[in-house]
Amino acid sequence: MSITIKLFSALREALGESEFELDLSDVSEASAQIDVAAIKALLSQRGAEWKEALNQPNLVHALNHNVVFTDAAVSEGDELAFFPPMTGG
Amino acid sequence: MSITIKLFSALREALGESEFELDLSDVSEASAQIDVAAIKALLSQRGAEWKEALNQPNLVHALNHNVVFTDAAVSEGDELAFFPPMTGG
Amino acid sequence: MSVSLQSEAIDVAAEYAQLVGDSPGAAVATFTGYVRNHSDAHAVTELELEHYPEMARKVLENLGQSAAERFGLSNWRIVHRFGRLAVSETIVWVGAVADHRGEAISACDLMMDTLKTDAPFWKREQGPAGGQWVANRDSDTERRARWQSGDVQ
Amino acid sequence: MSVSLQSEAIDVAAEYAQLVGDSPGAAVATFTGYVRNHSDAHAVTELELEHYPEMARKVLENLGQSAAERFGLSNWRIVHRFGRLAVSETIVWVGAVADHRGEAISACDLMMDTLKTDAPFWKREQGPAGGQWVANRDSDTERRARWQSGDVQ
Repeated sequence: MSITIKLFSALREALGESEFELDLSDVSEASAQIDVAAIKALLSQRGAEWKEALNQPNLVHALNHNVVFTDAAVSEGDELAFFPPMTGG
Repeated sequence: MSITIKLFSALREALGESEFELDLSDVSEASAQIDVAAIKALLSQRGAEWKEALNQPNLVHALNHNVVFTDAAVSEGDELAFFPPMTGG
Repeated sequence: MSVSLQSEAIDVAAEYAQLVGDSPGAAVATFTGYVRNHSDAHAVTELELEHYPEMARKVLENLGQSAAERFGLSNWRIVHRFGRLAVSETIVWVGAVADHRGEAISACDLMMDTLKTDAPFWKREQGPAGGQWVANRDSDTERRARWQSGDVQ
Repeated sequence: MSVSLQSEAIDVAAEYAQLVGDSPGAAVATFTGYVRNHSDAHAVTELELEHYPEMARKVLENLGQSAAERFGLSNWRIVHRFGRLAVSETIVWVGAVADHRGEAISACDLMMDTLKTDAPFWKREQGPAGGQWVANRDSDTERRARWQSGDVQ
């Protein structure tokens, strides 16, 4: 199982990536259901910047273009985006 | 002493006049101060239509382009207008 | 910061361009009112707008200035027509320029609400059964009262 | 009843004409946002707008439809830019057509408030000291909350 991760704005800049595929084969064998919190934990292992960026208090998570809480379940092929609060308009 | 009377909308139509000078020489000699109520009373003597039109509950009185109550004092050269509630915009 | 009373149709694009100018503020709100082809109960084929010119100009200038002070507008404009108006023609246009969107939008809202109840214009609708003066609406009086009661900031 | 995400400047007059069409409703409200030459504390020389295209389109379409249902709009339009914007350029334009003025004005107000907090756009201001991401404002979150609390009808 794999999903697409997208990063925007200050997060994209801080982490130097805007979009990548995340392979979840190992994790999905171990647990029946994977949620957004699990993905955050997994990505936080990539280093201190990742841990800090993904655990800032105002972080927004959008799963398939809908803002969700960290308990939202993630499925094969999903698009999960992380970004700071919106400032358009 | 004389003032200008203006009538608008349904009032103008009902009374067949839009603007005229009203001579108040007789009245102004008799009383120290003339107010809008006194002018209404005077004009109401012109006939049943006048009495009815000038005593409808929603009548608006504007003295020199400001909406006033009937106790507003009237002076030489003033412009006093009567009309129904406004319906512009 | 001006008022126009006119019999000609309102050129909305020209009014907007003039309101905003070369260096716009951050936020511009506008409202345009048009002649409807129906009233509450009947068809309308034409509208006639009577007005009291000197008083109308004074009232509209005062209410533009009040809105400017209350909402810190950098520019505003009120255009109101009089005379005979066909269905779908413009009746009124207001525009407000401010530093923030809430102020610009509220200023338009205030100008329209106040204009409806305080500016000396009277509509006469022409329909299949002849002409008829439009009665004022309680809802307009209520909307007007919001601005005094503190319901709206 | 449509959304445009575009890098080109917004042609306000063309947008207005298309929104209103040949037989306008009675009431048309619009709002335009421009790039300011200053932020809270410093000068701004250029703005860069990053966005999340697929999600932005979906969010804006949903909020236009919500406003249309809530206020009975006969037409609405939301235009939002992305990319590099110079000072005084347009950023956003919303328009609403309704039968009564209160509905048209409230719909613009709602669309702007919701757009600010819910649509995935991020502003980066370029100034004398370099680029800086704009922080979101508590006042925007508060304005957004009005529409749920029943403070606004």
